[in-house]
Amino acid sequence: MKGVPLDWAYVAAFALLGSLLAALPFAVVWLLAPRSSYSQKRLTYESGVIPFGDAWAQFHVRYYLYGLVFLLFDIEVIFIYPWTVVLRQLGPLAFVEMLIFIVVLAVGLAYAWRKGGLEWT
Amino acid sequence: MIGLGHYLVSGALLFAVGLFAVLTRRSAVAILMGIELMLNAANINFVAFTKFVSPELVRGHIAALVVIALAACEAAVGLALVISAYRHLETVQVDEINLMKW
Amino acid sequence: MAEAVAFYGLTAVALGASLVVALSRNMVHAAVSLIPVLLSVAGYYVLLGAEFVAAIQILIYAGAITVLILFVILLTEGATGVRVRPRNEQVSLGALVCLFLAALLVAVLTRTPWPQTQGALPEYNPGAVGQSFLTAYVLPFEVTSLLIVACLVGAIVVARREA
Amino acid sequence: MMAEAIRVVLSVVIVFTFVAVGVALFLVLMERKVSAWVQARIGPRHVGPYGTLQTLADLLKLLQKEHILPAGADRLMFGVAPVVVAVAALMSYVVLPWGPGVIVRDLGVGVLYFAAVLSLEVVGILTAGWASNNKYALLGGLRSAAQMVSYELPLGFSILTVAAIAGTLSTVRIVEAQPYPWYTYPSVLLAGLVFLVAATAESNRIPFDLPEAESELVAGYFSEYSPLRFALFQLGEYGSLFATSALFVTLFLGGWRGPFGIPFVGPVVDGLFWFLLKTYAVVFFFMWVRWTYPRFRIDQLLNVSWKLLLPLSLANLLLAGLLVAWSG
Repeated sequence: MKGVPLDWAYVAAFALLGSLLAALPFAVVWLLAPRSSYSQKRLTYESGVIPFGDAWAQFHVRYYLYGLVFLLFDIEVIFIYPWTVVLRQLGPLAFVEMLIFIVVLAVGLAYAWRKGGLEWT
Repeated sequence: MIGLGHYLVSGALLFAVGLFAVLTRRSAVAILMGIELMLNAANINFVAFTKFVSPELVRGHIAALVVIALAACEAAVGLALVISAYRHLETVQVDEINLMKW
Repeated sequence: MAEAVAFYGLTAVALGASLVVALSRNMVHAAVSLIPVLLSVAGYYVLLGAEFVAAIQILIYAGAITVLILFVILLTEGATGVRVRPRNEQVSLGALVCLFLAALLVAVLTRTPWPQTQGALPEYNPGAVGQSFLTAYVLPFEVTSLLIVACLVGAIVVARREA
Repeated sequence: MMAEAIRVVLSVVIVFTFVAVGVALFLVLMERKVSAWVQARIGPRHVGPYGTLQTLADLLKLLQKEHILPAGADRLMFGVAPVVVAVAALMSYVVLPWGPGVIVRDLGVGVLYFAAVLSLEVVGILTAGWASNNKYALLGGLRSAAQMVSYELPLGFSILTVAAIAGTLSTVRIVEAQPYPWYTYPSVLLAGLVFLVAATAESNRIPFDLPEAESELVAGYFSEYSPLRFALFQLGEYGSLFATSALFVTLFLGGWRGPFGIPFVGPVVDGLFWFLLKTYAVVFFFMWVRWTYPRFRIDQLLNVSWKLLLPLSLANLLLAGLLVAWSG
């Protein structure tokens, strides 16, 4: 194993061993901490009032609109990251291509702005 | 030694699971998730073919990246439709959204 | 050896988690299980030398699309904890179709003699991808921007509360 | 093979130990000292000399406390979410260049990897908020997610601006491309400013700390989290604060290079010294801001990102591209 897979073996190790190390102290808690559970204790915190209804309520659509605009602008970076690497080699041609790309997207941003997709109402 | 065949089989199995989700799930969001699984399965094949069949021009990588972009667009519009349907019909279960049926 | 271990490990995670996506009764569980699937597919890309695609897979799929899916689940009835029937009445038929398709695909894919070559991937992955996008594949690249704008407009029109 | 495996394990253990001691424990203490300094108080002073062992004592206390699973919570998700947040923060340390040749792994897609891993934290936070079965927590989680995704874009574009000027994604080579002709590009300065603002928001700190605004939402997405899981969130939060500060140093402040070499210690220690010095200075800046400014309202906060920083950083990226494409 070498090259790219080896590089990412480190990443995988960080993910797996990291989770293990992060979970390890739980063993200490399991050994040391007291355990007693009764329904009053497990009540969720609602400023001292007994919780009413379900916490899993529905939320406003504006969260979705921000997520949506984010996702669509996040797609751009697929193309911009490789562009940054070859920009110096390819010169003005690459710049003009990216200019067109971003101007088109700016139209989209302007539309979202005009239509109030970016308003917290 | 892991070869092309391994990746293709794995992709095919993932595709089948995604298809199963699309065919049997009632919730529209879950169906979208099934579609994402299928798109991922296709992407595995693109990238695997790039490595084993024509590596020089990374054509498969380009295809996979465009597919990821399309998947994101699809998810955005699909989920917008789900939200709109939920607002009007108060359900996201596709077999209950049958206004056009009767 | 290490490659085989990595491959089978990733396959186990990908298929296991994708079954949770397809079967779980709880929508949030299904959406969160999508993440291990996507990350293992990124792992495949790494094994296949497609470092850039793997990173994009994590950034866009695992970090953005999943968040949007979770948002929608929380915005609609998935969040209310209402227990609904998760599957329709086509389960057995669907399972049959999928098994058949899987068997067919596996048979076809493993028996076809693919024209394998001994060529090597370009040294630096993002560079090669950038070269292709800006020269040979400039049309898909530019058209994608139009597609994104179209999606943005469409999705905002659909999702916004009508005035 | 064997040597490589040992190196892998060692690097994980070393980085994790550093994150636990040099980042989480130390930064919590530093935060309390800085806040005391800003508010003309003394801060912790009883445990250890000048209170330096205070956070260690806190940690020992947390280890003996009971875990409480809130009623109606989702057991699995509730347990997994804090681990995801902490590990995502930890994973970003793979590409940080501590000194010349001192890096866990110089990935070819370095800064892209950093952005990708950072974006995973959002999922953990959202899940934590949902799994708690608490209204404050869910609202905090949603707000946090909306805020983090909003600021991810300006952050990403300022990283891209630097990458375009350096012509590479590798963090090591970005450091090597500095300082000249680095600062002759006006885009670098602007990108740095955008990065600072976006990084503050990305780590959910005042003036962008709405997700855990105590006066409105108790403690946001970790309202229901008791001892050790709470500690893991703290680890994740301070871990990513340090990592973003270190990335800022890497991208804009010359990384491990210092204004002058330290005699007799060799390049590695010299590099480590300057890198840590600069990074802790940036961390101090974030803390200083936190204890000086009031909090934004959420609409103001999102407007700053979408209507100011995003167009600005896009234009800045194009400016950088123009300069690079024509001047070479």
